[in-house]
Amino acid sequence: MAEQAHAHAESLALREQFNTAEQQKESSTFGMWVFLVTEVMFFGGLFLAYTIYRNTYPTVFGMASTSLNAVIGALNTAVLLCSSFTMVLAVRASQLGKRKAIVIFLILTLLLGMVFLGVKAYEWNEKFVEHHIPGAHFHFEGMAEQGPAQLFFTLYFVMTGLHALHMVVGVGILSWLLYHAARGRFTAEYMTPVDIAGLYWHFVDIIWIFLFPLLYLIDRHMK
Amino acid sequence: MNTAAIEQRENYLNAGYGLKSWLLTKDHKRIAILYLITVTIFFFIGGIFASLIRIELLTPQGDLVSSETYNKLFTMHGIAMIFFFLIPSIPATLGNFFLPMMIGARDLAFPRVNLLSWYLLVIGGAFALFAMLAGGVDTGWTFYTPYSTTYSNTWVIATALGIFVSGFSSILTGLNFIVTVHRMRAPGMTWFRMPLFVWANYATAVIQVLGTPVVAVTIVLLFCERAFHIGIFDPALGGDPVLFQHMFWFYSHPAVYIMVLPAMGVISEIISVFSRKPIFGYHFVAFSSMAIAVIGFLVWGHHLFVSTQSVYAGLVFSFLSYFVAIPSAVKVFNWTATLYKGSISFATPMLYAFGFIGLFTIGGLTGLFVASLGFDVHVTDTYFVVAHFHYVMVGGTIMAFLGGLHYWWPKMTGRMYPENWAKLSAAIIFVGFNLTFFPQFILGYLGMPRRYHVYPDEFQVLHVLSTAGASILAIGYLFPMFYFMWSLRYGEVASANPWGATGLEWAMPSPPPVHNFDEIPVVTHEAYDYSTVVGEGVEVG
Amino acid sequence: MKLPLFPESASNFAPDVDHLLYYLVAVSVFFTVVIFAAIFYFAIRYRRRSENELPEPIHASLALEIAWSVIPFGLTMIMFGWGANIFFKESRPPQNAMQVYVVAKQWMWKLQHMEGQREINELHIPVGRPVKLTMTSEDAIHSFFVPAFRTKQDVVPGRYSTTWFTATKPGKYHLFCAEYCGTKHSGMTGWIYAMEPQDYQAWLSGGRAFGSLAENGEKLFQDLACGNCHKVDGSGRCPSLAGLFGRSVQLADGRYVTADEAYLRESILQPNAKIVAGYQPLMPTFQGLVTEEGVLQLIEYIKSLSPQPAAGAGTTPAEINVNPGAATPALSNR
Amino acid sequence: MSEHVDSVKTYTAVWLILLVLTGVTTGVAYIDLGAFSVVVALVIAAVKMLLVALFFMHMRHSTRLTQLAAAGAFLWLFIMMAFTLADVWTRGLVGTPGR
Repeated sequence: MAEQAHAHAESLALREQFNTAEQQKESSTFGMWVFLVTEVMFFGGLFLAYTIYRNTYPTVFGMASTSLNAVIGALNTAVLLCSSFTMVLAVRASQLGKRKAIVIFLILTLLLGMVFLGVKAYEWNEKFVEHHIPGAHFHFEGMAEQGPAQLFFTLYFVMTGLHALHMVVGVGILSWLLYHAARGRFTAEYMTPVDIAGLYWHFVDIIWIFLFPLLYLIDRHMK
Repeated sequence: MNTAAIEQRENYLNAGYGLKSWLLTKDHKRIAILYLITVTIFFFIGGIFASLIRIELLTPQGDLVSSETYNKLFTMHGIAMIFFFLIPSIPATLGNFFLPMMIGARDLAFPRVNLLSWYLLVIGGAFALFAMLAGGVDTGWTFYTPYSTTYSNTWVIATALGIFVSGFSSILTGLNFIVTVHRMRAPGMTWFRMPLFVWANYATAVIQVLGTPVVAVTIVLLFCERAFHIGIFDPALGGDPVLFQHMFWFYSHPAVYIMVLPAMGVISEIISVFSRKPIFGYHFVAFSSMAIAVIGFLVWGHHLFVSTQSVYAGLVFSFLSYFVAIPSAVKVFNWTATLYKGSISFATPMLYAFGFIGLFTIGGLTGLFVASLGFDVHVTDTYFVVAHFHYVMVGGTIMAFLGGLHYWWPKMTGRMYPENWAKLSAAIIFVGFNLTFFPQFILGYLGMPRRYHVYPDEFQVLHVLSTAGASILAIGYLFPMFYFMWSLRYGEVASANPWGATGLEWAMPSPPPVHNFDEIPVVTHEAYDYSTVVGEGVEVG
Repeated sequence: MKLPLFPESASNFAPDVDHLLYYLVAVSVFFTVVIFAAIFYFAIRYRRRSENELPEPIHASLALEIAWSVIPFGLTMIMFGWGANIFFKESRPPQNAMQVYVVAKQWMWKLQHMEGQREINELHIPVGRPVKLTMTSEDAIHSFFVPAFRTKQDVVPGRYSTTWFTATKPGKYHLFCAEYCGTKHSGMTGWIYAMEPQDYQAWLSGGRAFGSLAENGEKLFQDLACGNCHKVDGSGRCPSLAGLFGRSVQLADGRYVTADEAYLRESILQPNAKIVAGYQPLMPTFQGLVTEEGVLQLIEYIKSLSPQPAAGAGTTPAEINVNPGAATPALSNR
Repeated sequence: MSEHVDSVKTYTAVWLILLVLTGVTTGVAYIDLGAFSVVVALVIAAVKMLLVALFFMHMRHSTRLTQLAAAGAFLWLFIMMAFTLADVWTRGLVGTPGR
């Protein structure tokens, strides 16, 4: 049957349950896409809660959203888009088997990812200072009853929190990838892990593409 | 028979010994056995809770346990049975074992993810078991807020964490099945040559992948609200408790199809093999599995008819709930039509299949009762609904699980189960089941509410009947436990194809070798072409 | 040894639901018998005679498949229509219904009549008169379930929910809590006493009255100094409440909302949710300052400010000609 | 074995469009479009998503199966939202509280 993978580099040999390397790559890619479907439904639940409560308390959500710093949010979005850009260049480099290019772009992607997380941490700390973290000490100016405002910030922290958690996992995957890329494990024949990590990273970016306008930009003109 | 012959030939059981070979296995067959042990343990844990509940309900005043304990009993019965037995049972044991073989693959697409799925179920189960032993949880398996987030002082978070973790086991199994069916079918195994068991598990995998993440995020929100007292579902802080019910049932109704669809797949196999005829209307039965998976996502609102959901949404959900009943009816009619002009053998799996069709028909028809708005207002949250879902879950899924277990036991272990004991236990289970749950329909319409520890004494006679039935049912379930263990050592050695079945899994020896196929087979025949099988010397069990 | 196998039929909805049950049972028994008979007949007629018997494979017949899809679907549509009709009737209480307020709290039912009577776990109602229950909960979700009336409605904290029925047979009927609500969920039960109208009047006048709901509402309205802003002539910084109940109100974002009990309750406890057009969100929240009973009393007071007499407030119910004992009494007020 | 490899030029172009769109969506938010502003924000976000999915995630030349999977995810998201909103938006429409 299919002889062992002919890839000369010490790549992961063809798994015994697959017949051809082509079948293995297609299965891995399709498997990641199905995983991304579950992630869409996972974040979908949060977007549903957001939609319902924004619909029930439009004015409160507007006032709470304007307390967030939209400029920092926009810059952070740009940082994440740049990291997606460098990630896709890393995937392209691995398609062409250029080891040095993969390493450079992976490092850039990692750095941009960490910058994003750093900015996020700064924003959260700002919220902490302003007593906008839901819980006992929550207080939002100019609002008769604190309930709905706290609801917005609960959704804000749960959504950006889960997104940040996915970013941290992404940083972990990219570090593992960087370690193996540096040791030349990925060639033009075997670059599936880079491709899959790219899919995951772009997906996390897409989630932020929706989070940014929905959380930061509600009724911005009301200020 | 030469039991020694079995030992020499290398198969997946004697390919390695010792704990490490089992706990780190990547072989889908061994993982299926691990799942079988895990789900059986949880089945008996859930069963103990069930028997305590039934004994408690013998008397109207509730003398056996206090109300707190009773509330924990029915909650833990629900959680153990649903999340740790019904959802993983058929897909993860029989599905894991036979799906790759049936489509001619050596293993699932991602064997390590398969092992991870089992570990996630065990870890989730450990959390739930810890919560049960530490003091139990009393919110009902539905965790409705604001009771579960604000007023319950029991182990809600530990149990919710257990369900959260075991949910990912279900997601990853679904992912594995979808990729395997799409990418790893043997040459010639087109979609319409696949056995219907594979179709059913594929449809279940689609539900697992699309539904389970939503309950995962609902549990995250439940955890946030309960741990940090922030109001997502808390009305005092502007939240909406009915939104929790929407997000919970968006998963939990399709979850009941996760539980019953694989059972339908098993029944399609058994009916076809034991009447030695292809399933009548193969394409319709296959498409009805997919239809149930898809429409199953449009009907969750029938759990919310009286929960202050709007009248118009109620109309929409009630209307669509009747659409999802049609594919199930089509399946039952096709199974019955398959028997026409067949050569029907009454081996135990076939008895379980007959039991399934009978009880699932009653379960499905009472589903039509509760889908009707005006009627559901009266019977929701009463024993009528308890009887309905037990008819579908116990009368359906568990009968099919036992039928499938008996049907594939020779292939899994190389041993035959004792036929007469098996037939006896099937009969006891059927009688015990009906005596337990049919009186509950009457109780339900009389207005006996669910989850009641104390009840008016005019309901006592029906409760006593139900408890009597439950004790017979419990005995019936113990039989297979013993004779399956007994058969491992003393059972008659099974041939490669004791039932004259047509699947690829019957073309290999029992128990199967580690890599399933030496040569990946090329499939040329339709799914249930018995001309290829009958004719050889086939000893029928 | 009591063994009832069928619940009493004691409300206007009961006969409809029972007839729907008979239809559902008839359809189910028919299909169950057909399938059981087919299985037993085929199983015996075509049992396996010899081991190597190979029956003719029969694959499918489109006509049969369509038949057993469309016909059952038709039958189910009747079930759907019938059930929807009952549900729709249950969702719209008649205008002249007698108003009763229900506050559910962990493990008891508190019921209040318009005339001021307060009852715990018991409700006295006249036969033949529609009764509308406006319910809310102080803690978890409960559910007001009267099996003899075939009605059930969840009682959800944070909002009002409504159920209505007309008792048709005098008697004492079970009241259950049907939504799991904690330790004594099974103890949260009670009784509905359906009485002849004259007996009900006797009970009404006999009971110790605490002053009608509207009077208590007025006292509370003054205690909380609502009048400072909500002046009768509307000159204050807040909208006038005279004639508000039942009127359609325009909100700040242009939407129109009818001022029913739910709107009044929300405006008291969460004023910022719906701000009236032309006014500022100045009103402080009374969440936690006013009990659920207090909110009900305020709403009754605001209702009493409306021009048309709120149904049932103290007026003796019009004489209803109910011929007692008839199986399904002809209700003149339908 | 490497299937179609896009040029750096394409990726750079897509990257710049994404940055521009981020700026646009931020700027547009400051203009009072009333209820229409959420629609504009979502349309821009959807365009950005499609750009990332089609170009960066190679959806353009991936198998029809993966495209079907992605479409399926959004269809189910729509089902969840539509039916829940169907309830939330029609509450009380029948004129009775809680119905």
